Amino acid sequence: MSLIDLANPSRFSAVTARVLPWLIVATILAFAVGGVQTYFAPDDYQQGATVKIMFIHVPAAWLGIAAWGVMSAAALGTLVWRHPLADVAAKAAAPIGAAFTLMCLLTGSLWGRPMWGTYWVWDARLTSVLVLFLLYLGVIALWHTIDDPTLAARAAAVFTLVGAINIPIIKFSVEWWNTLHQGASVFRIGGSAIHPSILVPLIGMLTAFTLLFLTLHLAAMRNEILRRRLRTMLLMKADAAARA
Amino acid sequence: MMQIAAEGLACNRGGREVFCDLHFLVSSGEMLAVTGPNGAGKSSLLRLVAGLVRPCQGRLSLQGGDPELSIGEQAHYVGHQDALKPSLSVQENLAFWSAFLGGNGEIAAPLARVGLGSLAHVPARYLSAGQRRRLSLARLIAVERPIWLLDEPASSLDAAGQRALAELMEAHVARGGLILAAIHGSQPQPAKELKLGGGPGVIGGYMGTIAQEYPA
Amino acid sequence: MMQIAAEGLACNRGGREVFCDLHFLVSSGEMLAVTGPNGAGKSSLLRLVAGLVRPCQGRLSLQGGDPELSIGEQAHYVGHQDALKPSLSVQENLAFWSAFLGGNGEIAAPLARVGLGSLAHVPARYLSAGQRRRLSLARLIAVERPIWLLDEPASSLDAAGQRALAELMEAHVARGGLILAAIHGSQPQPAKELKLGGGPGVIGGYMGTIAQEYPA
Amino acid sequence: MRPLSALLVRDIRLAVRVGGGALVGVLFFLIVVTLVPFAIGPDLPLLSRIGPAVLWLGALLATLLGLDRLLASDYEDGSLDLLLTGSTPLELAVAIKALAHWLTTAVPLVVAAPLLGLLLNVDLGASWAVSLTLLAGTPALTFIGLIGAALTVALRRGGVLLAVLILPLNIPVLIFGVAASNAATAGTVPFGGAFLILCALSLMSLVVGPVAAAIALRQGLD
Amino acid sequence: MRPLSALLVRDIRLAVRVGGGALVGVLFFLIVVTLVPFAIGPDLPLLSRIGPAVLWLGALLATLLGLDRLLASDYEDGSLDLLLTGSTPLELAVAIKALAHWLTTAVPLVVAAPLLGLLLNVDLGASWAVSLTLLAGTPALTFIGLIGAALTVALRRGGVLLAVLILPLNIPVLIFGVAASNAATAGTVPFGGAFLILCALSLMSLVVGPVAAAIALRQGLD
Ligand code: HEM
Ligand SMILES: Nc1ncnc2c1ncn2[C@@H]1O[C@H](COP(=O)(O)OP(=O)(O)OP(=O)(O)O)[C@@H](O)[C@H]1O
Ligand SMILES: Nc1ncnc2c1ncn2[C@@H]1O[C@H](COP(=O)(O)OP(=O)(O)OP(=O)(O)O)[C@@H](O)[C@H]1O
Ligand SMILES: [Mg+2]
Ligand SMILES: [Mg+2]
Repeated sequence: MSLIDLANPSRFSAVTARVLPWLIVATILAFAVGGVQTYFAPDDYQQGATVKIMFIHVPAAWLGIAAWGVMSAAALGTLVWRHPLADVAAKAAAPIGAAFTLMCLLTGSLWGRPMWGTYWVWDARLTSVLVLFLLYLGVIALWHTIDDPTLAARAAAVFTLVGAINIPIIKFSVEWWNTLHQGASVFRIGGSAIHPSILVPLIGMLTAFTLLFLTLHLAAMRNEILRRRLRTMLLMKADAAARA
Repeated sequence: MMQIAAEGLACNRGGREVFCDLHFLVSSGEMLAVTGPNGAGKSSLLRLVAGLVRPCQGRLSLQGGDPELSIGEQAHYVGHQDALKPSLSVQENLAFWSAFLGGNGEIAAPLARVGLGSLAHVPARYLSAGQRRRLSLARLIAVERPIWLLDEPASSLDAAGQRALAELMEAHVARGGLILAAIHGSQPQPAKELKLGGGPGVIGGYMGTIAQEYPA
Repeated sequence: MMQIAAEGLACNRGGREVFCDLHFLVSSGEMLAVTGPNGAGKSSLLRLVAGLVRPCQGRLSLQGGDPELSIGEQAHYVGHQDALKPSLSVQENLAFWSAFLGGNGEIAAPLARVGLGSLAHVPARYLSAGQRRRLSLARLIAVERPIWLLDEPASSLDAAGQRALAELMEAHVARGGLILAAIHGSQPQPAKELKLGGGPGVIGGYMGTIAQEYPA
Repeated sequence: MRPLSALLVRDIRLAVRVGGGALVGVLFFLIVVTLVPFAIGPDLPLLSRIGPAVLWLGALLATLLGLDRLLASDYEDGSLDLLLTGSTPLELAVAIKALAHWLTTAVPLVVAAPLLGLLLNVDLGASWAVSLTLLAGTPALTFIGLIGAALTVALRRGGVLLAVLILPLNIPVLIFGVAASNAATAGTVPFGGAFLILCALSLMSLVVGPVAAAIALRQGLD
Repeated sequence: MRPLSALLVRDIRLAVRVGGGALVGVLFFLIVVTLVPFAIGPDLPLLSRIGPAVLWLGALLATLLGLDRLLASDYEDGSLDLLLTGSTPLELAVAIKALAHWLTTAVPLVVAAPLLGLLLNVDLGASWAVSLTLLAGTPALTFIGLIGAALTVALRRGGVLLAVLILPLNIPVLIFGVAASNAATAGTVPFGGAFLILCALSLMSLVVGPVAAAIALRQGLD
């Protein structure tokens, strides 16, 4: 079967119903592996055990950003093809992305205490992530204050695309300004600059978090589809009552 | 038995005189149809009676009725704007005005009467022009007040709606109510008529004179 | 020679269906009177033709006329709301719309035509309901456009105003113009009629069938 | 009583439906608080010093934002005419509307203030005092604003002009509000005095605001 | 051309008649500038340090105040329908409206900034630079705000929700605006870099704003 068939909501829920259990299993396994790797990862000679925060912090940050990317793609789907599934995808992604971003903020500031001697500094990277978090909250607020779902979807889509401008700012803030926060060392042109003993578990956790995101997102999308079915059924019942 | 008497009323708006030296007398069980060309001062007169515009001359007096309430407080004013909040549902809109204007919380019946029963839970934003008008007319039913001040109440109502409105007004007059209505063209029922825009107007046999504006 | 053809038009608003499977054909020199009870979908239809509401099914096509302009861009839309700014004077209001909609800066004549010549310098805030309506109708004269979409144009006009409006519409049709007008009760002139609110409507002999909605 | 409660419920409902509820309100203040550090630069001691001031400016801003619609929307859709034909005195009606505005704009701030204080690293104990001063002082902002709202209707003006009319009257409130807060945070000046004056200002505006607004509206009648 | 100039003139005229012209605008900023010393206490070195920030916050505030009416008023009185039946593309029309809003809110500030700077004892030379940054940066504030204005119309929402959507997007503008100003006043960081980014932001929002706003409006059509 092709992606086109997947685009049909009922078909989509049918397929996801079959895929989800496997995804869940895969996620658990990945976390097990990543966890073990993290446990055996060597402590940093100056950061000590706190370096292990990184194995949550970086994936969280990465997914916080990636979720907005997913929403932006979905936004295009909403505006250009007016596809209901795109609306659902966008709506489902927002809270998850917000959660990951918050996790990034929290772990980051926890890490900042030993490293920088403070929980929070108004440095470019940190602030741009905070802005991302605020944007997430804004989108969620949009979704929840508008009762008509299609209207909400389109408005949120416009807003998401505009907000996407923030993503490169986050990514390159470390290059553009001399921030306290350290620059990219994992993903960067000319290969990674981290010792494998750190890099391997980091990759492990990245995959685990990504799988987790996939699982949560698909599940949330299924719920949203069901919720909409319910709403339309109620509307139709109301109209029937009005006609009679 | 109520009576609204106007003696030598004059009204200025935006610095220009709208009408002057207006005399009329309406008593309960009567309907006074205020007619005249656009800009003659119909709405101004109604707003003046409702206490929303100050007369610059003359006096407006109410015999009978509740002495410590003003005319406006005993009257329904249905103007060109229907005081509806788009984001509130039809029912919420009516319920609020009923509560504020001192009606008995009965909502369903008035809504059904104006034919909006099935739209009770729709936001007022979604209403069509006629439906909005019907909703603002529902106030007349939801809250019992002796004096009705209606400014082109039939505008954007369909034939059925206009008939229903006419019945409503007849019933009110029959119940001993008192109506001042600004209307264009044919009035819904035989009534005293006050033609504006034709110089000083006198109506209702006040001061013993029957004006030539009296309906032939 | 222009023609607006609707094939199987359907319209949803706020999630509920207003009308569906609507067919009609209007060509220049004709006026289509859209009638029906309150909430039947008259305004919705006009807004749909003007391009202010999206049809959820069916297609609306324009033969003749300027190919690279949409229907809305060749049409005058006069809706329930008269797009007037209270703080601008009558003349400023009309002048702006004339300039924006691409008229020849002629203002005085249209104002005189609708009987507002004497009020040219009054802020629109001060206008009475009928005067406001007259001012928004003045757009029809100030800017030359082939298609007129009029939503209850006669509302709150006095007798004289209604007559003037009828003449205006007749003249436009005679000039080869094309009018869709939502009206209640009697139409100002013999015209095709499209009754809404009675199930799927077909009018104008499109697809060879004359519907029972055709005026007897 | 019933008319007033109905009006209160309706206005709160409108505010929530249009503005999006208390959570959005809190979100707004969160943003304001994050904005300031950009503006004045990341300097923690300074931040903690002007923290209360920032919260107060936020309150002022939030009050201003909704203000020009507070009565204007009712005027434009004809609700005001009917409010006048009701048997409730206009003074009370506008007071209730102002109350609704206060409940939907200021209260979220009062509740969130301690949390926001942390971001401006005002320590928790002091934050409580700050939110107390906000609770005592914000009514003054709203009810003085009410006068401006009435003027916008009476004069058919709005936008910045309204702010220009209101802000000077708000200055004393701001002074004493911030003074009281600073007294609580820094503990230099005695807290009690400024706080009492703040309460006095609120009580006064609770009376003056509605009366003045009602007069302005009646004058604007036509 | 003629339609656009007509629209521009009309919107400016409306802003002046309703909001009360450039002088009121300047007066507004004057008040904002005088408010701050009250809020943070009279501390001259501090004032001069945060002077530019205050001006920028003032600009942000002024932009926000008129914003929710920018398109909403046209929507409510039906003007928006006619704007759509005009032959000018919607993107251009809304851009012109935003331009009018900018001319009537931001420009008075730009002109008055040097004068206001004196009150915040920013020395004159630096003040010029500050007003230059305002000139370069405020368009971004307005045109990002335009998106919010369109969303409020499309969603029939307003008030604080609008601010919540706009402000996060305005943060970068504010950062660079203040950074550039500080560079000019303190002369620590190079002025050029931040200023260029500021111009870039303005140019970007000049494109993104109207397009996004037009999309939002079209989506909100019914
Ligand atoms: C609240 C404070 C913090 C926030 C919001 C934050 C945010 C981020 C973000 C957005 C990334 C980028 C992930 C990506 O490029 O996809 C990141 C990566 C990273 N952060 Fe943080 N961070 C914070 C604090 C810290 C602290 C205190 C440290 C330790 C010194 C730290 C170390 C790192 C490292 C090592 C990376 C990986 C960089 C790379 O290899 O690309 N972060 N953080
Ligand atoms: N903006 C809107 N959103 C959702 N539904 C709407 C909207 N406007 C109108 N409707 C609904 O669509 C239906 C048709 O409305 P419309 O205004 O077209 O009726 P109409 O024929 O013009 O009635 P009237 O004679 O009262 O003007 C009504 O039932 C109304 O509830
Ligand atoms: N708010 C106002 N301020 C100043 N002048 C006004 C105001 N409203 C109306 N006018 C003027 O007063 C005159 C009468 O207005 P009014 O609305 O009473 O007329 P009307 O008889 O209701 O007309 P219509 O039949 O069009 O409703 C008009 O010439 C109008 O220009
Ligand atoms: Mg009238
Ligand atoms: Mg209609």
